[in-house]
Amino acid sequence: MSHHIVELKDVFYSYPDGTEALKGISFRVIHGESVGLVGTNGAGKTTLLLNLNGHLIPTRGEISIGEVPLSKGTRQEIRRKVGFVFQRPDDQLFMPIVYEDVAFGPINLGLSMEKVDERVNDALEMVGCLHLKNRPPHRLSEGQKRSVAIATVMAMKPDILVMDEPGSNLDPKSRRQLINLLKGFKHTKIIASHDLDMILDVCERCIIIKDGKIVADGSSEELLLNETLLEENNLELPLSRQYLYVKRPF
Amino acid sequence: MSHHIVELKDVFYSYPDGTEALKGISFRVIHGESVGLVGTNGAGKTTLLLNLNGHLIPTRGEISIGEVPLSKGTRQEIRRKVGFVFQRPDDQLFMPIVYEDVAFGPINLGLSMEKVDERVNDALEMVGCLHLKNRPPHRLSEGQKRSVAIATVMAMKPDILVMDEPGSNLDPKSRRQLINLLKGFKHTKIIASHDLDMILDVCERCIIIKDGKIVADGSSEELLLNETLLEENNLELPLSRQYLYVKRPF
Amino acid sequence: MTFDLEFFNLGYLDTLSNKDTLVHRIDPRIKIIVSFIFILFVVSFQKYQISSLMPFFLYPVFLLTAGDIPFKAIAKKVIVVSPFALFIGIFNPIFDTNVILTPFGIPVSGGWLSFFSIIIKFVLTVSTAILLIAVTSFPGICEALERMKVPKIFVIQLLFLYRYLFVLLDEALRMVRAREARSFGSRGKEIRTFIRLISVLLIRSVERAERIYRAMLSRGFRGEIRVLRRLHLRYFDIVFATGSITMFYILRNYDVVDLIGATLNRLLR
Amino acid sequence: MHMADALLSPAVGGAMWAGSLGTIIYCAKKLREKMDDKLIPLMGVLGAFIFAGQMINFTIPMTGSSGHIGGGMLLAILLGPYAAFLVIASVLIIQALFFADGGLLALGANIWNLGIYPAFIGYPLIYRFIVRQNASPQRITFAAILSVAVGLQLGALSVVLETKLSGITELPLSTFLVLMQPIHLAIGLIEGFATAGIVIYVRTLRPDIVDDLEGVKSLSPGASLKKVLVAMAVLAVITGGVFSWFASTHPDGLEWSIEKIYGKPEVPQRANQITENLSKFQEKTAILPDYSLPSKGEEDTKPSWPAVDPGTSLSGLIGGIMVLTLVVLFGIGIKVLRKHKEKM
Ligand SMILES: Nc1ncnc2c1ncn2[C@@H]1O[C@H](COP(=O)(O)OP(=O)(O)OP(=O)(O)O)[C@@H](O)[C@H]1O
Ligand SMILES: Nc1ncnc2c1ncn2[C@@H]1O[C@H](COP(=O)(O)OP(=O)(O)OP(=O)(O)O)[C@@H](O)[C@H]1O
Ligand SMILES: [Mg+2]
Ligand SMILES: [Mg+2]
Repeated sequence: MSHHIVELKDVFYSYPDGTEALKGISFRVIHGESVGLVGTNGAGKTTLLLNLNGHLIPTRGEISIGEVPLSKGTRQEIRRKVGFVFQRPDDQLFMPIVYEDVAFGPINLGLSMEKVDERVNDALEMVGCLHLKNRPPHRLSEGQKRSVAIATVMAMKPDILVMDEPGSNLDPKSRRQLINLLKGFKHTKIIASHDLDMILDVCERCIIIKDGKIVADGSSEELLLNETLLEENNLELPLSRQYLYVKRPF
Repeated sequence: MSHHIVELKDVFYSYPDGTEALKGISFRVIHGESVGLVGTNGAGKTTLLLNLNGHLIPTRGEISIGEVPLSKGTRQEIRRKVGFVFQRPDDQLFMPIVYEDVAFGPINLGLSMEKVDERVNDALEMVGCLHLKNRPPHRLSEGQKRSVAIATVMAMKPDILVMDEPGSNLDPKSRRQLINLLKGFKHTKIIASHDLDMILDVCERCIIIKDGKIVADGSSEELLLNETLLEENNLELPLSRQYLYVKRPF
Repeated sequence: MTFDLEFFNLGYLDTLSNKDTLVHRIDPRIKIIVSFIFILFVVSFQKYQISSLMPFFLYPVFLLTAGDIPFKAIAKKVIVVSPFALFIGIFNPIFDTNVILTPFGIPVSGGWLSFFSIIIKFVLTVSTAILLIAVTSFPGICEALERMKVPKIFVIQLLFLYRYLFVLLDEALRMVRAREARSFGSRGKEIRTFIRLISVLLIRSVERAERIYRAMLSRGFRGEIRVLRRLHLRYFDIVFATGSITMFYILRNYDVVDLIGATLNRLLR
Repeated sequence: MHMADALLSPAVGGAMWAGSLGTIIYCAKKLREKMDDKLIPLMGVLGAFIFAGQMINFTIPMTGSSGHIGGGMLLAILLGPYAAFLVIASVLIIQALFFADGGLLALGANIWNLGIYPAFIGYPLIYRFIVRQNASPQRITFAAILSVAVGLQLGALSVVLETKLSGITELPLSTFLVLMQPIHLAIGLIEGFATAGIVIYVRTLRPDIVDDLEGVKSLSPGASLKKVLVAMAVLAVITGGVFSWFASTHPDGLEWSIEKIYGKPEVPQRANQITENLSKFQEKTAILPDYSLPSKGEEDTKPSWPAVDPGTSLSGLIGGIMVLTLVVLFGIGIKVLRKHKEKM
């Protein structure tokens, strides 16, 4: 299905204050691929994701999602295809009741009320939060909020899932659940995270960004276990692989 | 130095809306010990720390810091001894300039201006942020904010350091720096975190909380590597130890 | 999206204000007072006066160039906020059609004169206000206010406002983006949704204030915040102040422009 | 609705500044007397919230355009009059500096127009009066819409009066009013509705917030409030008067200087009698001479006005261009100097 291809050609982005956050990014993600984006604080990950969804428009270069080039005119349409899970679930859940929040997107898609109801129930079921349907989001624990945030996006049946730091602030168990959920999602995924272990678990492919440029693009197993490469980019081995190298065997 | 002992005797705390967050917590931390607090989202870690510093007053039970029992009357005094690093540095850095922020505490301690200046410089030096002295906090990166937040507390020369989730949102390199900083601090430390690897690295002792009660209290190495115990409390092995068990050796 | 831009601009001016140049180093009190007096002088000109206003561009140009501020940034801001003055001013040519001048045989009505006078005053005063903040850090301005006997409570909450401005703008920006990601066109932007978003933001703000208060308490706060005093009047500050005010005075009271013009005129003949 | 410096005369701008500054000092004093310490960070954060809230917009029904909240009344409801007034003033200061909304001189007027009415009229006299005994959603809605609308009407009226008094615009008073008042009525209704919605909604989510703050607010209605209002009115009148007096008693520097240079009197409109009286009153000051006359005098002046010396005006034009060129050169000179210095 060629229409789920994400393609970036030499994308530059400068914030209005002059900060050059992206300096020529090009890559191509085909249908069903899962890609991890890693890099230090300020590398440009969030900026890149915001460009993908048309929240920011590249100052130079081209982005196309499917066969549609991204522009101010097409971004509404593209947002229907791209489901964006933001870094903090609190920003994403702005309605008073979980149900309403999940229904927000489908309603705006213009679906009938029965369809909306079906979508909401399916999405909440998928993340295991159907029982939270009538709760207000600010009474949920961080992990629950995260799951509901994912449901709000799933309810729109996106072709492409884009997530910014999905694992932060989760306790170990919730993090594990998230990983399993992500592994279960079969469409294209692009995930930015500092949690290299999660990337290693969920994404076959990994892109390392530094200072707004791509410095490496390849299989996660290869890149994330390449100590010199990681060192150069101010990263570290995924924790689950550190022990073997750094300390005496247990 | 017995006056740095932290002692909790059967502490209960209920939020005004009736949520019972702490249900009988007792432990004793002696001088120089470093204690990790772990538990799932909503277990009661933050509530416990807020009680330690007198921001919340136990509904039942007793807390004493040094020989002083904590009460509305004594909490001002106790706050001088207990340095509290909050979960979000943005809440902690409230003055417009880093220098002023770090100086805030010492000034309130009633120190002379030279003394204040000395304290500020020492504290910023300690966290490696002296060069940020005249910057406004909103222009710092998350990692830098975190370090400065620690400096604001260090400048008060606390006898006891209490931290709530100090590692969240840091990139791997910044997280490593934080760990080294904490290892360097020789007084009593109490640290709540989901980052079990960090706890394992920094704290000799670990307390597991579940539903407002202590379910385990012992050496970190023992508790955090006890898979059944962790499983029961919705936790997981620290990532750096998982690989050995979960996957084939590399 | 325009609000995104305002937000970025705010950050940009803030960045500029943290530079270190001759003008940035002038005592904020002096800059506030001189700028204020400057504006008083500018608006004191009669409504048909245009040419005598020209020398007053010296002051903003000085702040701009000596403060190393990009011209484009200031020009853009001035243009962005001009509609209201334009709106009021544009009625003058309509209601005041008396021909006052006929330079080179072109009749010019009083309305047009006063319209341009408004526009020039507008450019002068607005650019000075922006330049003031571009060459003075906001905490500097606050300290100046405090030293000028503005009540401390007011100054301190102003500092808090400034500190959390960036934090909350960022939070709101992220909420807006989240809403945009799930609403298409004007759907999802009804007042009903708006009220919910704002309320959530409000609650979070109040909760944040509670956390800040806790942080203050744990650092020994007991109702008294001391603002550090770093300002010292220097020799140059005094020179700058007396120099500029004297210049304004001369420019206001002696029509230098006319003098130059008349002299040139005579020479040309 | 922000006033701009360019539309104000020094006297009006100064009087509004005096009034606003006086109120700031008064409010600060009131707060110092009985204030919860918690209020300090809360005021700052809520000020920032107003900005942040303005980034969130909504579609105005039937028009298709989008609007955002102003927030003055919301602050008054949350913080009470004194703290709210200070926060509104702070928000306007930041707007004047960072967004160049208005300007420094007009800031006084803006604080007055946007701060006084919600804080000291809309909230205590209207909102609280209606909501006090019974905070039902209907009452809150009614009270919020009414108080916001009244506040904005008064604000808009003040803008009109200040501009007219400054005498910069030729716009007849009636036209100006027709332009300003209805549009602000529409804005007021929408803003009032949104404000009510927020208050009601926050009460359902966190009832403690609105009610808690009720205790933090310090307002003793009745006598003290009346005092405030009277004091403010008196203050405004006095400062206006002082300015005018100051303006009328100083010797006239401009005329003296021009006579000296050209050897001829400059101001031709002297011929007109009405103007003459006004001139005496307004024009003569060494510091700020010749500021604009009130519009009433202006209209009568017109016939005699065109007597500006055409030679002078041509010189003015040439001189103006010349001076502008010099200013630009001056700027470029400093720039070059800077660059040069940096290299060294
Ligand atoms: N609103 C903004 N205005 C100006 N510059 C910005 C803005 N947001 C980000 N930047 C800058 O753009 C660069 C990239 O930032 P970005 O947020 O994309 O980094 P990131 O990789 O997501 O970092 P993190 O891991 O901390 O989330 C940084 O240098 C940052 O300072
Ligand atoms: N302000 C509050 N009012 C009522 N209940 C609260 C409040 N804050 C926390 N709680 C409840 O108290 C319990 C303990 O919360 P606490 O914040 O201490 O958990 P935690 O261990 O810090 O969790 P996390 O890992 O998510 O930070 C939870 O059930 C929570 O819902
Ligand atoms: Mg990011
Ligand atoms: Mg917590």
